[in-house]
Amino acid sequence: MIKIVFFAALREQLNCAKLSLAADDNTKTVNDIKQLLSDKNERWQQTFSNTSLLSAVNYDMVDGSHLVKSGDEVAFFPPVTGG
Amino acid sequence: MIKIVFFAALREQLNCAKLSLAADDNTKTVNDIKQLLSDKNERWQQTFSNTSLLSAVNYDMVDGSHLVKSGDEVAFFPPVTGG
Amino acid sequence: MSNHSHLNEISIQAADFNLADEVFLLEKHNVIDGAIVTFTGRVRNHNNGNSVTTLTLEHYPGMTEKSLAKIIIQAKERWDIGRVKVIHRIGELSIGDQIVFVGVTSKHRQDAFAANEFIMDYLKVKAPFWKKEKVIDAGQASENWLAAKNSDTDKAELWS
Amino acid sequence: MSNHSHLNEISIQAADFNLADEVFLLEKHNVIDGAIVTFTGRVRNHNNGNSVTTLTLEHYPGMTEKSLAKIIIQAKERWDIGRVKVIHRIGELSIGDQIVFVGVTSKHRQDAFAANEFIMDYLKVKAPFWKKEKVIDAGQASENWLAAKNSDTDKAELWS
Repeated sequence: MIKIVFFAALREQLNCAKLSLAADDNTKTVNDIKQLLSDKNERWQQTFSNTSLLSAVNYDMVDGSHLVKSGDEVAFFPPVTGG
Repeated sequence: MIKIVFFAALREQLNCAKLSLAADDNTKTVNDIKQLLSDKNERWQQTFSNTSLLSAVNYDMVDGSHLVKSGDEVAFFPPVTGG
Repeated sequence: MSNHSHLNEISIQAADFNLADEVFLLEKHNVIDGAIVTFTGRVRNHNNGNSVTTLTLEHYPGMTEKSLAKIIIQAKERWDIGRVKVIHRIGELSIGDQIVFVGVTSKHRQDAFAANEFIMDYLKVKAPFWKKEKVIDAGQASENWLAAKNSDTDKAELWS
Repeated sequence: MSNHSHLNEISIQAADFNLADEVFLLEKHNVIDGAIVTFTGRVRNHNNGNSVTTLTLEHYPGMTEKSLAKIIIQAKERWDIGRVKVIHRIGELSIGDQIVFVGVTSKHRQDAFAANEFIMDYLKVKAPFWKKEKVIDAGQASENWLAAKNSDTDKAELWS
């Protein structure tokens, strides 16, 4: 199982804070997961076409080529605006 | 009359906090005044041979070529160490 | 990297903080560090010409603390600093409210200034916080997620 | 340059100061400046390996205020900053005592950081203060005027 979480404007656009993805035998990258999510429907596709989105795996920022394994927590979110 | 003041280690070395100099008709620079003071005696000469001494006229830092006029306050002091 | 060692250095909280209390703790029994630099960020009343009424801060629990701990470790590797404290508030804030505090002590002021600014610059682009503003624009109330600034990304890159 | 306009910005005093009070005044009725940076310098317990017991600060009344006013004007010319406060203590101080405070507010943090560090760097080489330390060196008490540091002169020159 892979846990996927969304934050801020992205969470609102998707109207989804988190979901789970069954881990199968195929090795997946963060980009692969993004593609899977985009394939859900038109809204998800449009939302994930935003190239400025950031991703993190297990609380560390990663890029799209990062490999995801079962038990990981994958996060997608817009550029951060704290401080 | 020109007022001359000394601070910190310089004041202690000279054992003098201030003195007055009669303003005569000769135009004087800060360096001229330094020379006059050096001429007082051995101790003053030695003290003013310290090339790191700073000078101010009327509360503004100046260099040795600054012209001094009657009524001015001339200050000599070591490099500053506040903050 | 142990989270434990950063327990006292990082606080993500809804509650307000008190500058004097934080500085007291940074200076307490600390006579080797002669310099302390603090940064405090507050909610301003204007953004892009519109009147801000409130600001809501969302974050990513867990990642927030981890990212700030990493930033503090990097600061300690780069500069000779003593104690560090980073506080970031979450939830709903009003104009004038404090949002963020960074305090750094050091033997020499240059290290405290640089490390403090570095921590703020990195926090701005690496710590998972997001601001949503309620603004009044020509009499109309609306909610907007703030857009990240390129200038923040550029500034953070200057340190690398 | 009117001294009057700097009356609230500069204080040379024997008395201690309170960081919270100073920050309160810098922020009071000030909702346009989202950033505030403070620097506080305190008496350390060591200098060049010897134990410092007390520090006595001498200054040049009149020139001190004028030089600090000039430094603040230069900072305001270079950066978009809001309010400024500079406090410098004089007289006899003990270990841990506060010596100097610089507070700067601004719309954007970069200006507040830069202006604050600039003011401290210039104060270090242009404001007429002198420190005399009482130190215990191998059991012997002595008084020494502190020597100016070349590093301070070099650092101030980086701004020009």
